[in-house]
Amino acid sequence: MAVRSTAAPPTPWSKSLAEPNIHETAFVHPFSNIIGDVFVGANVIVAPGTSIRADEGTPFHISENTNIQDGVVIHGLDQGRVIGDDQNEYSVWIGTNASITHMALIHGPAYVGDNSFIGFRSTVFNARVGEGCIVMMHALIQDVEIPPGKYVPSGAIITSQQQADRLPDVQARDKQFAHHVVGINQALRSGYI
Amino acid sequence: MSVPPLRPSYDFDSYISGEVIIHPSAVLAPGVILQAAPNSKIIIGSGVCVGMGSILQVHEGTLEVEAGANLGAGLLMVGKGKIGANACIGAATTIFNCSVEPGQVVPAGSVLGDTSRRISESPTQSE
Amino acid sequence: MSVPPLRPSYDFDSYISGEVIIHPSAVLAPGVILQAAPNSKIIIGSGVCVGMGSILQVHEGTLEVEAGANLGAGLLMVGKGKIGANACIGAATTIFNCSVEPGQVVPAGSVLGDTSRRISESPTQSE
Repeated sequence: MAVRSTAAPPTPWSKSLAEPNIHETAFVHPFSNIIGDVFVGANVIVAPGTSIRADEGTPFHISENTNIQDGVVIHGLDQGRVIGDDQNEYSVWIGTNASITHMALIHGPAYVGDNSFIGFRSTVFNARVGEGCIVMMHALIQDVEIPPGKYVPSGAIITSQQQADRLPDVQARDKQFAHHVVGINQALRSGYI
Repeated sequence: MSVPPLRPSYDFDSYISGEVIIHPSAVLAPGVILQAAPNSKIIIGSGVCVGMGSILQVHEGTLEVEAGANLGAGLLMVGKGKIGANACIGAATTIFNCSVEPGQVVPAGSVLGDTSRRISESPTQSE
Repeated sequence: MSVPPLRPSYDFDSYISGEVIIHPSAVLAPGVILQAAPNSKIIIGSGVCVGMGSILQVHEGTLEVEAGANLGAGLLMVGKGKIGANACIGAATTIFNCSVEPGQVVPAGSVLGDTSRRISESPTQSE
């Protein structure tokens, strides 16, 4: 049943891959797949069915207390990097206390700031999502930089910087909804920890 | 509306946790995840087909898929609710805390049960 | 349109004859019948889910079910054609000599490809 592996198959662009660096307090469900140069911080939860593959774009950094829910895919293009909060270059940087919910796709180069929420099945690709943003379901964020604290409604397709700059601010009820979604996962979390 | 491409998950087994009751005539495609938290359950009826890489998860109450329902690849169903008999759910659909009527047809890539805030004048489409 | 109730056939094995190529990740429910006549073949792609008691039969050419497609319980597909990737076919559907687009959702109990004569003013309902 367990399909977690620690080394990727050799590819033309990466003859040898670094091992993931997973903090001892992180929980990585055995039914998930993490390969390559991936840092997983303290108290991070990686749920079943996730695929975190630093085999093209690399490295990835997942900061503490962040929650990677079921079916999430994190991958990166060979080309392109973002600057992480430690000023180093990453293919994918995810900040602290972020929630990457079910079936979201974070495709590097990508930056997701602290306390952000990425809703069900949304995509972040070649983009920066600022601190405290809430992205709802089935949205696409591509080729833009979303300022901190912005709200992206379900189904939105944000692919130009003008669109990104016009997004509304997060409201209290948006946070409530996001907390509700994350809370569901807490209930399940008790099942696997 | 945009959905990430479905990931061929044929290298994954299925993963089942909690109280999950699956009729012997139902089939699960590869990479399916069924999770019922304590004090909740998932019931999969006869003849049901659960498509590749689908995730069904319930944290309180019952999530039931009735006989003959067909769940397309990459379905995400979170929360209690019932998929009625012979309903047909298109691929890459998200169902959040709600139900689908018997025989209902749901187009691929749909979102059901999303009560999050809409933006009345969508700034995303004005240009 | 009326369809007979599905017969739970979970005590039946599947029956396969002729040139039938099934991807190792595809799953067949109990009671499925796949039959390819000489010089014809059936191809079942990766992650495909074939529901209980479905019958797929081809007598010339190729009947192909692409990756991630879901065939509901009691499907009858006769003749060549292609079910596109991630399509979702409702239970008790009949498909005769035709194809379904990728991602398409077909309601339960549908008939596709029926070219038989229609009666314009239905005489059975005029009295």
